[in-house]
Formats: sequence, structure tokens, C-alpha cells
Amino acid sequence: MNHLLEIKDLSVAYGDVQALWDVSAHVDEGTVVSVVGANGAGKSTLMRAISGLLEPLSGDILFRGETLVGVPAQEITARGISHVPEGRGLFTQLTVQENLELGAYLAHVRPHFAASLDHVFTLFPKLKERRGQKAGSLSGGEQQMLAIGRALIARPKLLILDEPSLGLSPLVVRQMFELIARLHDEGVTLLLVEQNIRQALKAADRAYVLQTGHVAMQGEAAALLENPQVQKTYMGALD
Amino acid sequence: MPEPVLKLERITKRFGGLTVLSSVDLQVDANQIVGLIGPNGAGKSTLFNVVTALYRPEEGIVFLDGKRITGAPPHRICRLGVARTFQLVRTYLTMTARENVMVAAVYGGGAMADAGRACDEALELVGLAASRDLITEHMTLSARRLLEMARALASRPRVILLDEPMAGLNASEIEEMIQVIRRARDERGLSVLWVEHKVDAIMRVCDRVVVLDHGVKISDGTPAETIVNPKVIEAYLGEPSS
Amino acid sequence: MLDILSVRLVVEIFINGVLFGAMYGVAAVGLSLIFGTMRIIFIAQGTIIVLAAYVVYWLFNTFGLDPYLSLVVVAPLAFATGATTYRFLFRKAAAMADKNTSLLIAVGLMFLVQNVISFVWTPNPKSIITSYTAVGFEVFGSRISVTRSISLVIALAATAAVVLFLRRTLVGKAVRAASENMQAAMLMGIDPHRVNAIAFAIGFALAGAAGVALATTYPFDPYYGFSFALKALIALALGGIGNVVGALLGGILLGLIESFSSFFISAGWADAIAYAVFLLVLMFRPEGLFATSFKKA
Amino acid sequence: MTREKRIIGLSAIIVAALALLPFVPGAADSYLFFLLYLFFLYTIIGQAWNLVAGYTGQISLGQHAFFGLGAYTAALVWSRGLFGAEHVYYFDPLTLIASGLVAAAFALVIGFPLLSKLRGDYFALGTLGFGEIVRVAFVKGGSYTGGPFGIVLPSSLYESLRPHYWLGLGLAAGLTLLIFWIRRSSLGLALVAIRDDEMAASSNGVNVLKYKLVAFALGAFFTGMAGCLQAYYLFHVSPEGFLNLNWTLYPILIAVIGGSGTVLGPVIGALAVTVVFSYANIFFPELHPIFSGLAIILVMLFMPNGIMRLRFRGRA
Amino acid sequence: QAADGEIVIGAPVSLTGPLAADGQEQRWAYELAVKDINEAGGIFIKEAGKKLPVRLVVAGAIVAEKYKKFYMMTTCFPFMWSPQNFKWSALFFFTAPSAAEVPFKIWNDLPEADRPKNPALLSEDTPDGHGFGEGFRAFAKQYGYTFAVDEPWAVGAKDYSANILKMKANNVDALLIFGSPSDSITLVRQMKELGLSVKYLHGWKGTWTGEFAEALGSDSDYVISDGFWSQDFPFTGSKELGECYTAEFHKPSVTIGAFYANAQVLFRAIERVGTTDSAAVRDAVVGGEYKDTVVGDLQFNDAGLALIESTANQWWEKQQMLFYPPVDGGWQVKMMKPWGER
Ligand SMILES: Nc1ncnc2c1ncn2[C@@H]1O[C@H](COP(=O)(O)OP(=O)(O)OP(=O)(O)O)[C@@H](O)[C@H]1O
Ligand SMILES: Nc1ncnc2c1ncn2[C@@H]1O[C@H](COP(=O)(O)OP(=O)(O)OP(=O)(O)O)[C@@H](O)[C@H]1O
Ligand SMILES: [Mg+2]
Ligand SMILES: [Mg+2]
Repeated sequence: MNHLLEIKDLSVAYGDVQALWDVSAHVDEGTVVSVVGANGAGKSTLMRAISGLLEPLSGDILFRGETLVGVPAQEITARGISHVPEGRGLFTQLTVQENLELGAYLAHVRPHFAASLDHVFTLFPKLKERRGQKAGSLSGGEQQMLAIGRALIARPKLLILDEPSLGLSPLVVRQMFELIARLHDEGVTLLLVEQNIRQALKAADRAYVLQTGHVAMQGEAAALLENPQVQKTYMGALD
Repeated sequence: MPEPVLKLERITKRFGGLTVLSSVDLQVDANQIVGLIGPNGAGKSTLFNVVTALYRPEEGIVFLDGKRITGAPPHRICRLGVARTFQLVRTYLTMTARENVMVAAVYGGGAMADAGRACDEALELVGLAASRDLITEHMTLSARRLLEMARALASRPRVILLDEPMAGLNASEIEEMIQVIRRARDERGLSVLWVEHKVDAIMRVCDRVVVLDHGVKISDGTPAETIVNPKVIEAYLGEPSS
Repeated sequence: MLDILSVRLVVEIFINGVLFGAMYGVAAVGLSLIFGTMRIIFIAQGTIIVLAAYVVYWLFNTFGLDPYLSLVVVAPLAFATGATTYRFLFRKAAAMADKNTSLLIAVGLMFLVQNVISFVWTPNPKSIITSYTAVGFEVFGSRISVTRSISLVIALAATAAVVLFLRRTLVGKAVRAASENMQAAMLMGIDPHRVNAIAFAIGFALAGAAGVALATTYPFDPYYGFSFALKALIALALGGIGNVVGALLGGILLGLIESFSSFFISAGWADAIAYAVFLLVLMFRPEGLFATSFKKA
Repeated sequence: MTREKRIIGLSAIIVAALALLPFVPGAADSYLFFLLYLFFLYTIIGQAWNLVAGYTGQISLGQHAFFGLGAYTAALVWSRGLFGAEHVYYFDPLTLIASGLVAAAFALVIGFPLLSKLRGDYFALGTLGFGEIVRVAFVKGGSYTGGPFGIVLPSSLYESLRPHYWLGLGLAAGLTLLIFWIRRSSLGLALVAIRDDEMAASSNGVNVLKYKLVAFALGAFFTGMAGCLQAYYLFHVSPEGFLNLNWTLYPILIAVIGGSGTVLGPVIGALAVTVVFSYANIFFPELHPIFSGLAIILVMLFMPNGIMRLRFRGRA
Repeated sequence: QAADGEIVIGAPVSLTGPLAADGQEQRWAYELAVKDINEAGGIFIKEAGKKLPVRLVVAGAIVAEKYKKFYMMTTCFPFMWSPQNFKWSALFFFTAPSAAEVPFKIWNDLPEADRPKNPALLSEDTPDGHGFGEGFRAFAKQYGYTFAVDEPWAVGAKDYSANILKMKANNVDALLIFGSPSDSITLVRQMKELGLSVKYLHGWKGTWTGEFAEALGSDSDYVISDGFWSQDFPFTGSKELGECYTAEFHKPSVTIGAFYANAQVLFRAIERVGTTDSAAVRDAVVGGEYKDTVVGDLQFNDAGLALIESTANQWWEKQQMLFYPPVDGGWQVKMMKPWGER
């Protein structure tokens, strides 16, 4: 079958330091796929390569059958991939409202801006209160909300979230995962990087476990959740 | 009763018309780990910025060991014994990990002669000894977060303010971080004021927990008391789910 | 001194200050715009203005094209030059975190252009003579220069255009976004180099308009650009870096400071006084005199 | 480490060879000799700016003021016999130090308010304003500063370029060594920390204002001494010659072309600038600024991090 | 240097930067002088036993005093040059005082009614501006005039409305200006815009370039300029030199004569001693007399200084009409008409 996103033998390096080795993975339309792994495993690197922020050393990335390798990042966004990067990537000198407007920069989403904005404001009422404030002066959690809200406005075919729960209060984290579930129900395809592994696996259909740049495990999320090795390495005693 | 190490009295901070902290009282006793929690935008980081003099409060006084430190510049406050980490990690990107920690070891107020040792011990404590010669620009976010912790420890403080040290760590790493915090307290006799959204960790480790909401302190007590406080549940924790 | 003071005189000093300051203002607006894209002080702005003035001069002398009419040629030409300049000189540097590179390219460009002008048109001062240059008109007993008044109009129109562009258009916002975080901008679907090139082109088009104003109003020589850029810089800082309306107001304020201090103190000290006011403003209102909001520390 | 040792060894040999060069017959009369003097002068001002901007991250656009202040100090002390009538002023260590100190004192006085209030571009603009005020003040200084004409020193004392050469070499090599040492000392740690993240530095106990001031004053001190050296060469200290913005532009060019924030960068940059400017001047007398402008652009386009960093690109 | 069968002469001329305008006239005059001498076969040098051609090297500044090479200069004010006791240079020029006296001499020759009542002085903040300013003030006193406005003139400021308004407020009727060409053009234009008319406008340094008249067109009429030389001088070669320049550049020059004469003196000095030895050439110039150059006769004193007289020309239809020092049948100075009546 044709996958929405397919990654084939991808290798990526930062200068002389290689971060991914021959990673293969795929995401099917309408599914949620989680990528988990320890710090420095290469999760964010994989996401950056998909959205075109990094040029792979070798391998291929196919989105709806077309390669993304060599395509500039803005073009990839235009094809329907939204990436909420690690560190949020907000425009701190612009207001909340302006950040959200830029979420609708692409011509085909601009007509839906008003409706999407309402949607985002119902999800994150805090943002509505702060809409005239510079993004840089938001609290850490508010910034995270803004980043996610902005990506939603672009109505992507594939939404990449790199640690969306980072810095959010438990209440909001719960809402976040509810949101992911709802997006899933609405048919949005999601690629999710999370440290909150239990939750991430619960929310996902499929999952990949990265270890020092290699795919260590992959499969049905539910199965991985039960996998004793995953439990031992990543879930610790706490959960 | 011994002096609390850190004591905040009636701290009020405004940005323009927005009151971010209103008359917050808070204290951290010797050798205690105090958790500071609250919804996003409650004013936790702002409180840290007030204590470390990056912001000047409109009202209120901060005492360290009974001595007033409000009004002193940030570097002085560090030297007096208050170290901190930042929520959005701020390492010196062009420096190596060890150099990063050295800055605090040399300038943070500890004896100059011990700087090298303090630096290495701090790196050891957070488990970054092996990465000491990496330029921090090339380190992952979470490694940088640990590095900030080492940096704070290397200034040999009396009290350390941690702003979400566990953000972005997975469960096993959180476990390690808890050990780091505990060891810092037990081996160094430090007091800790700790902002975190990983409630489980907070509840397990802290001696006391303070809850802020909209710049107001709504709860202050043991973890057991806090977790059942209806105000806290409503504002922050939410109804316990399955 | 005081016995010759009259209200009319003060009004005349004021008007002249405003009109002259508008020249600084329009240059400062251009600086402000390019600052918004590259995060650099584009020190060559003044020299580009002078270059535009030479082109106006050339069109006038060769084809007899009226200087104001030549705006129709000069502005698009400058626009294209701006886009090309960005493409070949600044594109690569814009992606780098270290702003010194762009700054130095601008310095190199300034050296290059002013000496090319000097080579092509000789270093001697040039000016344009038409029926309306060096002509004044009378309003309520005060004499006002025609060309300077038109310069003020040009400055106002240019500022309005830039403000609309930056605040109202999505591309304008994209420019500001790309200048802050290029990667994040790309993730929004913004082609950062395209929007930067647009902003640069508009900055150059503004220089073209300023060049027309300069050419009709003052004699100019190849080396004037640098000192002009310095004054524009002060105007920019007075208004608050990145604040476009502030840049124009800053320019006008600078014109007023110079004109009043020349009259009441001495022309020789006007520069020093302008710089001193500038330092004081920097020190006590670093966000500029006309800023409404604070940046986060 | 061994690579570093090799570089140090090689540098020492080059400095020694340069120091002995004036003894080679005929060498002191050659054009090359003058170029070397210029190279030393450029190295000093480049290094001084680099200390402030490359290491501490504070872009100063007021270096010409310090250069001028140093030169004027020497000229005033000399022409007025401030150290006593019987004192010999030409190449007088006391005057040299005084030139540096006056520049440094001004740096402290102006640096305190500027550095405590301003950051980034605003600081750069503030120093530019300061430089211009100093220039106007000297132009308007009346008989005390010689006004726009400046001060003329007895040029009949000039015998050869050798003393200038040696002094320039000494200052350039000394300053480079000093910066090498600073980079490895705790002072360097503070400076780089400030450059990388001011807020974090202050929270780590670094007195940000103090170290910025130290760097700024130290940079001014050496720039002032360079001004004094150049005054000994020209014998005519004027606003036009010494308070010219070129003296701010050149150090920036030098440091950035060579590689700012590196110890040897300004040295390489000074060499490049000397060669480019002089040869452009000889071969294209009318076009040389065009050529120089082009050279700057090309270097920045193809070696944006400076010549020094070129080889290390891609290193972790 | 007489090596290699030619005489090499260096000329430090500003070809780039703000002084390049002067530099280009200078270079033109030197090149012409060299061409002329070479066409005459060169200069006789004893060591070579024959006439050698001259080669001109135009380059950046040479510091004559340091390298003990002889340096012939002009267009430098003696008040700046003399105190330095240079041993290796000689200079011919007018003194600032003698030049500063010119307007007052002219005024005193005017009919009573035309003499300025409220003269004003604007002098630029530069060394020569200051030198001249002093001179003007001293002679004003001596001739019984007081300046109603006496202001330093900011270089390159582009806006002189404050000065102009001040002059208007003080009813100024005559104006002496010392400033750059660019600033002088700006000033005159703005005087017209703001409606300040004077009867007499005399400029130094800025008003004598061809660009001045070119930039102002008919507005330059009546304006008086200083000069180092005039093609209307009754000296050998003056007229031809001027015509040669005008033919090439379509504008007059009042400086090339001085530069040409500078080269003439140097060549003749070399010829006199028959060597290119710097010290010998120097000794030939210092204290020497050089008759019949394009600036007339030059007598150098023991310090190496020769004085010439400053000239005054009035612009008329883009021509410079020499009227001071007066020559037979020459131009009579006209009083400036108010702007409205022209
Ligand atoms: N900008 C960079 N330059 C050099 N190396 C980098 C860079 N960013 C990441 N790396 C290296 O690449 C590897 C993978 O990093 P990546 O950020 O993808 O990890 P991650 O799995 O997202 O970790 P985390 O959970 O900490 O975000 C790490 O070893 C890291 O040191
Ligand atoms: N410089 C500023 N200007 C305006 N508002 C600010 C500024 N700094 C903080 N705020 C506002 O103050 C509130 C408190 O911010 P703070 O960063 O202290 O929150 P927090 O409790 O740390 O939240 P989080 O858990 O999300 O990090 C936020 O709503 C934020 O928008
Ligand atoms: Mg990551
Ligand atoms: Mg926070």
C-alpha cells in the first residue's frame, strides 16, 4: 500500500557528527505515529530532516509518493507538512495574533483563517487573553500552546509535534493528549515525538523507538506499550 | 527556630497593567526541597527572576539567611549563595561543557582555589563528565539542561532555584534527575526551590509544595496536603483521571 | 540676539527644521526597513540614495527627463537593484547568526559604490537646475522652499507605504518573522529569501525616492552618502530602532535640533549637540522617543 | 595541544625575525619596511577592537575617538611640555603610557553609562555618537587643541622608521600575547560568557558591567597607544587625520576579515588589509577604493567567518 | 632621480576621496607641464651629459621631510607651512592675510552708496577657514567695517537655513564666505529659496570651481570668487594654458596656472643645477628668483617661500571675469541684483 510518508534508509549528520543511520519508517494516512527514545537518540533530527531543515546524507523521504529530499523547507510546508519544532520556533518579537496569522501564510489556508483561529482560541483560551502581547513575553507553557495553535491553523496533512507536552501543566498536558485523540478522530495524520512515553504510546497507532540514531524497535503502539524492555528502559519506576 | 534560608515577603510584580505576582510570601528552610507548582503563566518563572534580581519587584523583600538581598545586582545575589537554572535553557553556546561550568565555579562565589574541583564534581554529579569537552551548541537540549544544573551547583550556593529541570526527560531520566537533586541536597546541604510540571516527581521528593495561580499563592503545605487541596485540583491538577 | 527674535522667525526656523529633517527621515525609514530584514544597520543606505540622485541627474541631463517624473523610472530600477543586491550579496549572509558579515558587506558596498560614482561622474558636486529648483514660496509671511516641501511629501508618502507594508500585509509580517527566526519562518511556508529580497527591494526603492528628493533639493557628491547615513542612523535611534513612524519623526526631530541649535548656539556646534541629544535619548529612552511598548529583557 | 605549541613556536620565530629585520642593510629604507610598520599598527587596533567585540560581544564604533585621544594626548603633552621642559618626548614611554591611560579613562567614563544602559546595536550607536562628539570637541577646541588644524610636532627629529617599527612590533606582539593569555584565563571566561549569554553570566556571578568595562577600557588603552605611535610617525595630529571614522572602520575590517574572536585573526586580517590597500593604491591609484570595497565584499561572501576560521570549518 | 635615463618626479595628488576634485586639476596641469618640457627635449642633466625626459609618477602622499627629498608646493597656506620650518620643501602661494584684504580693497573702491553697511562672514570649520576668518576680522577692523553676523560654517551640513534666517534678521547686505564648493552651492541656492538678497557675495575656495557655475546656472551670476591665477593674466603662456583647459573640459579654471607654475619652477631649478640631487635642487629654489612663469615672477625667500597675489573674479554667464588685480580694460565689478529682479 502507499504510505503517506515513507522514510527509506535515511542518514543525517551535523558536520562530521552523524546522528541518524539508515533509518526507515513510514506513516499512513490518518494514523498517529509516535517516535520515542532517550535524549539524543535522534528524534528531533529525524523530524528536521522530514520538514527540510536538514539535508540528509543519504536515503530518501517520500511524501505522497514524491521525494522531499532537496525540496526547500517552505515548499515542504506548502505540500502539507507542519512541524512544531523543538524549542517552539516562535517569533518572539511579533504578537500572539501575528504569530497565528503567519500560521496561515500559505495561500490555500488563508481563507480558513478566521474559523481556525476560533478553533485555536477555544482550545487555548489563554492565547485569546494574550493575543496582543509579544510572543516572547509569554510564559513557557503559553508559548507551547501558541506553537501548537499556529501549526493547527495551517491545516496540515501531516502534523509533526516535537515534544508538545514540554513545559505544560498536567491539566494542559491532559488536554493536549485529548486534542491529539480528537485530531486523530478527525483524520489528521500525526507524527509525535514525546518523552511522556506511556501517554505517547497510548495515543499512537504505531511507534518507533530510536536508539543512538538507529531504529531499535517498531510496531503497533499497543504492543510496544506492553513490551517489557520498553517499560524497563523508558518508563522507569515512576509511571 | 532557625532562620529560613530563603524568605520572600509580599512580592508583587507587574508588567504594565498586568499583575503577574501579587503579594507572594514564601520560605525555604535549610536542607529542604520545596516544590513550586501552578498552571502555565502563574508567575513561577517570574518569581525566580525577582529573586535573582533579573526583575525588580514593585513591592516586597527577599531575605537570604535573614539578610535582605533585594536591590543587589544579579551577580551579587549569585555570589551570596542563590544559584538558578533557566526554563528556556541558556548555556554559553560557543564554550565547552566544562568551560560553561567553570564560569560559575570561578565567579559564582566559591573559593577560587577549588574552582577546578568544584567544576569537575558538578559535572560528575549530573553525569556529564564524559561530555566535558563538547561545545554546548552541539549538545541536545536535555544535556544542556543538565549542564545548567551542573553550572548552578558549581557556584556552590546555599539555595538553588530549578526551573523545570525535568522538562523533556523521559521517565528513567527523570529518575536520574531526582537522584541528582536529592544528592545535591544531601551531600551539599543545599536547599532547593523547584518549579516543575512533573507532579509525581514533585510529590515524591519535596518536603513542602507551594502552589501559585494567577500570581497568588493558593496553597502551601506538605505534598499530601497539596494533592487533595480542592483549589489546587481545580486550578492545576484537574480531576484525577483513571 | 534676542531683540531680533520674533514669532515669525521661530516659525521659519521650525518649518525649515521640519523640512530638512524629513530628508533624514526618509533615509531612516529605509534603514529601519532593512534593519527589519537583516538585523543590520545598512550603512550603505546613504550612498545608495546618492547613487539614485546621480541617476536622476543623468536622466535629466541626457534625456531631459524631469526629476520628479523620473521617479517612475528610478523607483522600479532601484527596486530591481535592491532585489538583485540581496540575491548576490546578502542572501548567504542573511542566514548566518553573526551579523558582522552583513554589516561588512554593506561597508564594502558603500566603498565600492561611492568610488564607482566618483569614477563615472567625477568627484565634483553636481546639482540639477530646473524652473522649480532654488525657488521659494510665501506662506503667512514665511518663505518656504518648493523642492523641500515636495521632499516632505515624498517622505510622508514613503513612510506610509512602508508602514502599510510591514503592519498590514502578510508579507510584511513574514519579513519580520524571517528576520527573527529563519528556520521557523520556513516552517510557516515562508520563503525567507523571497520576502527578504522584497523588503530589500522596497528599501532600495525608498532610497530611489529619497534620491529624487536629494537631487532636486541639494547639490550632492559621491562621498555625501556616508555622513547622510550617519545622520539617518541618529534619526533611527531617536525614533527607536525598528519603529518606522518613529524613524520619520526621529528625522524631523533631528532636523529641528540642528536648525534650532544652529540658530541659537552656533552652526559649528549643531552636530555635537545633535549627537549629545542622541546619546541622552539612547541612555534614558533606549527604545526611542516614540515607542509605545517595551521589549522583554 | 602540539599544534598550538607549533603555532606559538613559529610565531616566536617570526617575531624574532621581524625584530632583527631592521639590521639588514637597506631594509629600513624599503617600502616593505613601511608596510610592515602599517601592518603592526593595524594589528594593534584590530586586536583591541577584537577584545571588545570578538570576545565580549560589544560592537564599538567609537574606536577612532580613542585613537585620536591617544594621539592628542601625546601631541598636547609634547607641545606644551607637560612633563617638564627638559623631558625628551619623542618615543617617551611616559607619554606613550599616558596616551593609553587617557583613552582608557575616557572609555571608563563614557563606558559606564553606555554599558550599563545599552546593549547590542544601541551600544554600537552610542559609541558612534561619542566618537563624533569627541571629534567635534577637538575641532572646536580652539587654541587648546589647535582647532581643525590640530597640533604640529617638531618633525625634524625624525631620523628613521626603525623606532616606530620596533615599538609597533612590540605593541602588536605584546597585545597578541596578552589576548592569548586572557583567552585562557578566568578573565577570558567571563568575557566569552558575557558575549554568549549576558543574562546567564550575571546569574552565574559574573559582574557583567565590570568585565565589559574592563574589556572596553583595555581596548581603548591599546588603541590610544596606537594613536600615539602614529602621532610620532606623522608629526601632525589633526581631527581629519586622527579622529577620522576610518580608524573605527579599519579595525572592524581587520578583525572580521581575519576572523573575529580568534587570537590570530586580527593579525592575519591586518596583513590582508595592508597588502590589499597598499597594492591597490600602487597599481590602481584612482580605483583603489573600488578595489578595496570589492575585496571586502568578496572576502565576506566567500570567507564569512574570516580567513582564520577557514581551515577549521566542519570541525566539531 | 636621474637613474635609467629619465627624471622621475613624484606628485602626491588626491585622486580619490573628497579632495579628488582638486587633485584632478592638479594632475592635469602637471601632466601638461611634463608634456611641454618633454616636447622641448627634456632637462639637461650634467651627469648624463644630455637632456633627459621627465616621467611623472602620481601616487599617494610622500613625506618629504622624512625622506629628505625636495618637495615643491603650492596651494598651501604659508601660515600653516611656515611655522614648521620645513627644510625640504618650498612653497609659493598668497598669504591668508593678503588674500583676506582683497574684499576690503574692493569695497573701498566702490561708490559710497554701494559699500556694505551690514556685511556678514561665514567661514568653515577647517584650518584654512579659520586662517581666513582671522584675516577677514582683522582687516574689517582696519577698514572700519563690523560684521553683523560672523558664524562658523558647518561642513557638509546641507541645511543653512539657520544661518540665512539669522542674516535676514540682521539685514545683511554683503557676504563673505569661505567653504567647500558643495556647501557654497547649497548656501546660494538656499539664499534664493529663502529670499535673502545681498549686494555683494564673495566666496573663497568653494566658488571658483567650474561646478559652482554649472550647478547654479544663472544663479551664479554676480558671485565673486577667489583664484590663484587667471588666464587673463598678462604673463607668458597664461592665455594658452587657460584655453587648452577650457577646450578639454568646457569650463574655466583658476588653479591650473599655479600648478603649472609649480612644475615650471621645479624644472628650471633642476636645469639650473644640472642634477636631480634633492639637496642641490632645494638650494636652487630657496632664495632663488624665477621670472616669467605663468603666475608671473616668483622670488623665493630664505625660508623657501614666494608670495603671489590672490585674485578676484566675478561669475558672469558661466565665465569668470577677472577684476582684481585690475588689468587694463578688464571687467568692472557689478553689484548683485535682488533675486526677484533677475
Ligand atoms: N545542531 C547540532 N549540531 C551538532 N550535533 C547535533 C545538533 N543537534 C543535535 N545534534 C546531535 O545529534 C544527536 C541527536 O540529536 P536530537 O536532537 O535529534 O536528539 P533527540 O532524540 O531529539 O533528543 P532530545 O530528547 O534531547 O530532544 C545528538 O547526539 C546531538 O548531540
Ligand atoms: N516581560 C513581560 N512582559 C509582559 N508579560 C510578561 C512578561 N514576563 C512574563 N509575563 C507574563 O507573566 C505571566 C507569568 O509568566 P511566568 O513566565 O512567570 O509563568 P510561569 O508560571 O513560569 O509559567 P510556565 O509554567 O508556563 O513557565 C505570563 O502570563 C506571562 O505572559
Ligand atoms: Mg529532541
Ligand atoms: Mg516558567
